[in-house]
Parts: sequence; structure tokens; C-alpha cells
Amino acid sequence: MLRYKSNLIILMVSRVVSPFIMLFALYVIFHGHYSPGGGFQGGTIMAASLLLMRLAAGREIAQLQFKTILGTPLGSIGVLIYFGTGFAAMLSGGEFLNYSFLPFAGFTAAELRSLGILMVEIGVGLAVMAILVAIYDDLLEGYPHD
Amino acid sequence: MKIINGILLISFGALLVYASLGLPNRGDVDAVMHREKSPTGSQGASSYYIRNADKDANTPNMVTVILADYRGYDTLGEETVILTAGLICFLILRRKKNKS
Amino acid sequence: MIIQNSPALVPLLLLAAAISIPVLAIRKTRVAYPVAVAASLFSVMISAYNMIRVWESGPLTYHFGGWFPPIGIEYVLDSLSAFIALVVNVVAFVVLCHAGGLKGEEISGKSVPYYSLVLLFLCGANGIIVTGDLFNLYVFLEIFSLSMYGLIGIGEKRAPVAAFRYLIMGTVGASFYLLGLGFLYIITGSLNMADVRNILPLVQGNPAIAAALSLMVIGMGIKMAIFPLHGWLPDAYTYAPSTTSALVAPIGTKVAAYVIIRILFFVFDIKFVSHTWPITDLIAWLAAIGIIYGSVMAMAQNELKRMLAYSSVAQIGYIGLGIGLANPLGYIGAVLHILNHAFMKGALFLVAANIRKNSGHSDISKLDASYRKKLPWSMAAFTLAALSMIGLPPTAGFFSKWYLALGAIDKGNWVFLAVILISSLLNAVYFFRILEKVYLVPPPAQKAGEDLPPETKEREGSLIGEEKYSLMIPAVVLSFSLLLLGLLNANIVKGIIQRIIPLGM
Amino acid sequence: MTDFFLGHYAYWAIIFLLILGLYGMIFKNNLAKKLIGMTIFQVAIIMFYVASAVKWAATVPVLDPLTGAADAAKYISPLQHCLMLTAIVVGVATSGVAFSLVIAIYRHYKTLDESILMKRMKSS
Repeated sequence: MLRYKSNLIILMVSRVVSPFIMLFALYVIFHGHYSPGGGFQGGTIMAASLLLMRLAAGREIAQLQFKTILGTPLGSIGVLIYFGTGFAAMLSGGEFLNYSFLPFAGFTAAELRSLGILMVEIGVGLAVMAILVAIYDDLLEGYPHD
Repeated sequence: MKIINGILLISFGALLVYASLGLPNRGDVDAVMHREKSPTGSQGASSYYIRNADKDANTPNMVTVILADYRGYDTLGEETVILTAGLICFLILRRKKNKS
Repeated sequence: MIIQNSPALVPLLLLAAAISIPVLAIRKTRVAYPVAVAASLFSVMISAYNMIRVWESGPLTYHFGGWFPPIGIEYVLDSLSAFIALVVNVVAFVVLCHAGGLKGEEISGKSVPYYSLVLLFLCGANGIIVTGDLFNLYVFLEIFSLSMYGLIGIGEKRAPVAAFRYLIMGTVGASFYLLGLGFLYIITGSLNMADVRNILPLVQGNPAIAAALSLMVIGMGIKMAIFPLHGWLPDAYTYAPSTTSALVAPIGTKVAAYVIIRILFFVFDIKFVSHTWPITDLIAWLAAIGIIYGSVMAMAQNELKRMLAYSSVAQIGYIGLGIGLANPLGYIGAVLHILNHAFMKGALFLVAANIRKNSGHSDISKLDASYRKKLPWSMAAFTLAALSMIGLPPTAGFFSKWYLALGAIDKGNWVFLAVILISSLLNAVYFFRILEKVYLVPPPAQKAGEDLPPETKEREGSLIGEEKYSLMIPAVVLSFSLLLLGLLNANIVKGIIQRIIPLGM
Repeated sequence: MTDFFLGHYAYWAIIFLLILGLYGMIFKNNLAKKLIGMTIFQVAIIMFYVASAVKWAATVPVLDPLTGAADAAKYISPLQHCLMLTAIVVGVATSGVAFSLVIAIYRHYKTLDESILMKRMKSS
């Protein structure tokens, strides 16, 4: 079986690259309104940055960055953000996911919809990131490197 | 058994090729799905999205608007799909702490 | 707010409960089960309320995000979907009540993801039933089937293999559906069921439509386990945990059957599916073969859950036959049989779970009269459900077969009538085999006339009358409601099913 | 005739991919290879949808202020892309679940070959 061996170059490069990948992921999520991108794409890139650290530094150290146990609850919270956005619109009198009913004053309907899309995309990004990392961790569960 | 499977595979391919003969040419702007109005006169969905996405949601990226607004419920559903996948991996693979 | 949003509330409520369980359970894992039962109870109440509303004021629609149909996603509650949703939720609630008594033994303490997945499974089922949008149906179908793979895969040692086989077949099914939908979208330019139905007659004669119909029906046929596509079913039902079997057997295949009814009769034209591209005839013949095959295979099984699984193949054949007849009587029979079979199979699998819980196995050859003494109420429930499966008159099972037989006569096809009659006989054979053992065969110790080892005696003695209420009541409720359904069948047919006979049938 | 061929060859290539994926799923004995077939099948469907969204002489569905939104023929159809974003995620989820099941099978039986697996299942 493969064994984890610490390698200085890989570790250093990953450490330097990982935050930039994360930054790019945030750009993809928040710029999804104006260019190709959005929650899924950004969430996947974010997960890629976390997985890079997991591959390069081994599981023990990567736990400091993102704990395995957090995966499923964080994914649930991501879905809850999406659900909550839709539900808030429902509570203030519209249909489910009708963002123009969101309870923020001083915006036009189109701006509210834009805002609603942004909130939803953040939820999607969080959920996709957390779940992809959780799936990776679960697939490696019991793998003999630790 | 292998022969039956092979016949099924070939007939699947034949069905698809037969079906593809009825499809409009790729890139044809006059295809039914790209039209402004469907044959019954109801609104054609795709052209409506192109025309009104920016007006309705103040967002130039039409795919984002469809994804999160017009068909947002689909997206909620498939976020749930990926959560389901996470839960299943947890359920099937994760061992209890005290065992290991 | 509740009145305005009631069509969408059931899937949303179940979804909210399912995603909040992992968050709530960070501290206490015990909270998962009560949340699941409460959510299920509320969903029963809301779907009953929806049913009453549909009954009083006709079909309800709900537009997500405020966008109207060809643009946005629509939920449609007519008397068919409201009825099926109510059936699914009631059966699921009863089965979930039963799950508490099993104390999570077969799921090795992972109650948090398990009950979360159960709720997602129900959310998917409700979403599929209520939706009026073809792509939304695919998304919820995936939620539904993925959670089903997980629920099956957690079972005993062989369960992952069964779940994997189901996953491969199920993914092919879902992908076929998606592919067919792609053809349909290219031809019609719409994803809304009502819209597609209106457009289809205007673009007729296109080979892609026939292919789309075949692909969608084959895909759903895999999920429904209609005869040559049933390969995943016996293993999956046998090796799954008891709660999963009791949940998947009544609900899993019925939802797919409902989707086939929707697609054939409410999206495509009845003339198209029965004359131009006669796929209903194919379904009817395959279903007829499946009825005989399932019954014969069930007779050969020695394991109670496996026998029930094969009997499911046969019972799904009845539903398929009703769909394939494509006349009003067959349609009524199919929908009525969805209801009846959900209750019957639920009751039978709950009893199988009780037997497993009590004696650690569910081997038919080891059954004897001591089980009747140990589990009197469960066995009464089993007897009643078995009689209903055979189709004896006061029980509900008789009436759906009656309508199916009338439909076969109406169609003038005597082979189908013969199949229905013969399969009733076969059903009687394999169920009376068990009933005979339970009521007539004395326990082995008495037969041999020698004393049992003292510890066994003690164990048996302590088990008498120790049937747990939490395990017994749900099975009894399900099977005794079969009598009630049998009495009320005329009202159900007249009041609910006949209100929405597909156009042109 | 040439028009017809040029308008359909992409569909035929995709049909070939679909058959290839299905072949892998049906005929391969190794469970992991079955999964590879499944992924090919799903990706071929995604390509089918995206291929159908094309309009000649049209651009990506992001509003270009110079072009404006008045003429729908200037942008390719965005709906299929959105649907396939959903289908991609579904595919990821399915393969995640499938791999977790494969690992569970391997833990119990120490093999992924179907014929050996059947033997070991019978003997246990």
C-alpha cells in the first residue's frame, strides 16, 4: 500500500498555492453574476484547495485546517442558508424562493433578486466545499497511512 | 446471456440513431426549442431567459439567473443530492471511534 | 401563509427536517429519531389537508419563485398526486413509528445519517409525486434513489453488493430518463408537463418522440422493477435493514409506477402510447410474464424477506398490467393496487422485521406454531395481509384485482384474465405454506417428544407474551386498515380515482 | 444532405460514447471499471444536452452590453447549460456514493472482480 512520506518541496508549494486557490474560489463565487462561475464552481475550487493540503501535508496536519467531523454539519448549514433564503421570502408573503419578497428595505425587485442569488450561491458554495471534503475523508477512512 | 446483452446494446444504439434522425440540425436558430413562441403559442422558455434575465434579476450571467432564480428549486434539490451523498458516505464508511 | 403555500409544504418540511438533523445532532445523537417521526407526522397532516382541499376545490398549483409555468417550476396537486402523496406519507409514518422499537440495532448506532436519509428519501418521493416539471422530477428522483442506495447499503454483510448493483441499474434508469427528456426538450422546447402535452400533438410524426417515450419508460421501468428489469430488487430487499425494507418495498417502486402513469397518460397522448407507438401493450405483456415469474420464484424461496421481495415483483406486475391495459378500469385497478400494495407490503415486511427481531432469523422452514404463541398479534396481522395479497373478498386486495380483471375483460384479452386468476392461486400456495406452518405445525420439541435443553425452554418461556407494543401496533394498524380500505373501496374509486381519468381513455 | 450530416455528426459521436459507457457497465467484470463506464455514460448525456444548445454565430449566455438582449438568436440557449450544471453535480454525488459502496465491498470481500465476488458471497 502507498505510504505517506513527507516531502519538503511539495509541502512548501502547496502551502503557498493553497491560499491563492481559495482566493480564486471566492472570486469565482462572488463574480458569478458577471462572468461564468457561481456557487458550484467556486465550491469545487475551494474544496480543491483544501484537498491539496490534505494530499500534501497528510491527514493529521490537515485536520488543523478543516476538521473531518465538521464536514456534514457544515454541508447542512450550506443547504440551510439556501433553504432559509427561500423560506424568508415565503415568510414575508411571496412564494418559496421568490427573492423579490426578501425582507430588506430600500431595494428594487430586480436588485433584491440579485441579492437573493448571491446569498443562495454562498450557501451552495459552502455546501459543495464541505461535502466534497467530507466525501474524500470518508473514502480514505481506515486507510493505513495514519 | 452475453449475446442477449449485445443485442440489447445494439438495439439501444439503433433506437438512438433512429431518434437522432428526427432532431433539428445543430445550431439551427429556427429549431422549436430556440423559438420565441412554442407551436401552441405559449412562451418559449429559452428565449424568454435570454431576453429578460438581466431585466428581472439585474445579473448579466443568464445561466446564474436560471440556476438560482427561475429554476432555483432545482438547484435546492441538487444541493440536497450532494448532501445526501455526503451523508451516505458517512453512513457506510465511517467507523466508530471506539472500534479502531 | 400555510394555506397559500400548502402544495409545496410537505417536501419543504421534510427537507428542512432532514438537513437540520445533522446540525441538531452535533451535541445529542438521540434527537434524530424524534425529529424524523415528528416531521413524518406533520407531513401526513399536511398531505391530508391538501387532499381535502383538492377534493373541495379541484387541482392546486404552486409556482416556485413566482414564475409561471414554461419559465419556472410548477407543483401540481390534482386528485391523483394528492392521493398518492397521502398514501406514501401514511405508510412511511407507520413504518417510522415501528423503527423506534428496533432500537437501531441493524444500523450500528448511526442513527443521525440514517434518519436524515429516511427523511430525504420521503422528501424525494413527495417531490416526485407533486411536481409538474419534468426536470425537477429528475432531480428529486436522484435524491430519492441516492438515499435509497444508502439506506440499503447499510444493511448486513452482503448489502453493499446489492446496493451497488441497484446503483448501477438505477443510474442507468435515471440516465435513460434524462436522455429521453433531452430528446423531448429538443423537440418541444419546454419542460413543463402540461405545456409538453399541449405541444406534442403539433409536432407528431417525429421519430425522436417515440424514442424519448421509450427511453423514459424503460428508465422508470428499471426503478419500478417491472419484469425483465427487476434484477436489483430481490437482493436489495433481502439484505437491507428491516426498517429500510419496510420503507422501500411499499414506497420505492410505487413512486416509479406513479411516474410511469404520469408520463404515459398525462404527458403523452393515450392514442400515441397505445396505437402509434404501442408501448402499453409491451408493458402489459411484460407485466403479465412478471406476475407469473414472480409468483413462481416466490414459491421457491426459503427466506421470508426474499419471498416477499419476489412477491413484490409479481405485485408490481399487477400495477404494470393495469397501466398497460390503457382503459379506465385498468387505470383504476392500477391506482387502487398502488394503494393496496403499499399497505400490504408494509404490513408484511413489518411482521418479517418482528420475526427477525424476536428470533434472529426469518427462515420459513424454521417457522412453527410457537411463533403464533410468541407473536400472536403480528401473526394475525400477517394472516390478514396474506389474505389480502391472495385477494379474498372483504380485504382490499380483492377489489384492485377485481378492477384489473374487469379491465382485462373490457379489453377482450382473456390471457390477462387467466394470468390474474392463476397468480391468485400461486399467491395462495406460497402464503398458505407459511400460514400452515404457523397454525398447524407443532414446535420441533413436541414433535420429537423429548425434552428441550433447559436453557432453551427457559428462553422460550420467557418470550411468550413478550411481544413489544411498539413493534406490534404498527403492523396491526397497517393490516387492519386493509379491511377498512376494502370496505371503503367504492368511495375511494368514486371520490378520488375516477375524478381524474386521463383524457381520451 | 451535407447540411444534415454537419448538423448531426456530433449527435452520432455522442451516441457512440453512450454505447461505450453502457458497454462498460454491462460487460466489464471489475466493479471499478463498471463505474468508469457509468461516468462515461453520464458525461455523454451532458455533452448531448450541451451540443443541442448551440446556435451558429451566437455567443456565450452572458449579457454583452454591446449586443443587448433584444435578439435571442445572438446567444446560445442558456437553459441546457443550467440543467447540465445540475446533472454534473448529480453525477459527482452518484460516483461518490458508488465509490463508498465499492470500498465497503472491498473491506468485506477483498476483491472487486465480480465472478470472484459471487463465489465469496456464496461461500460465506
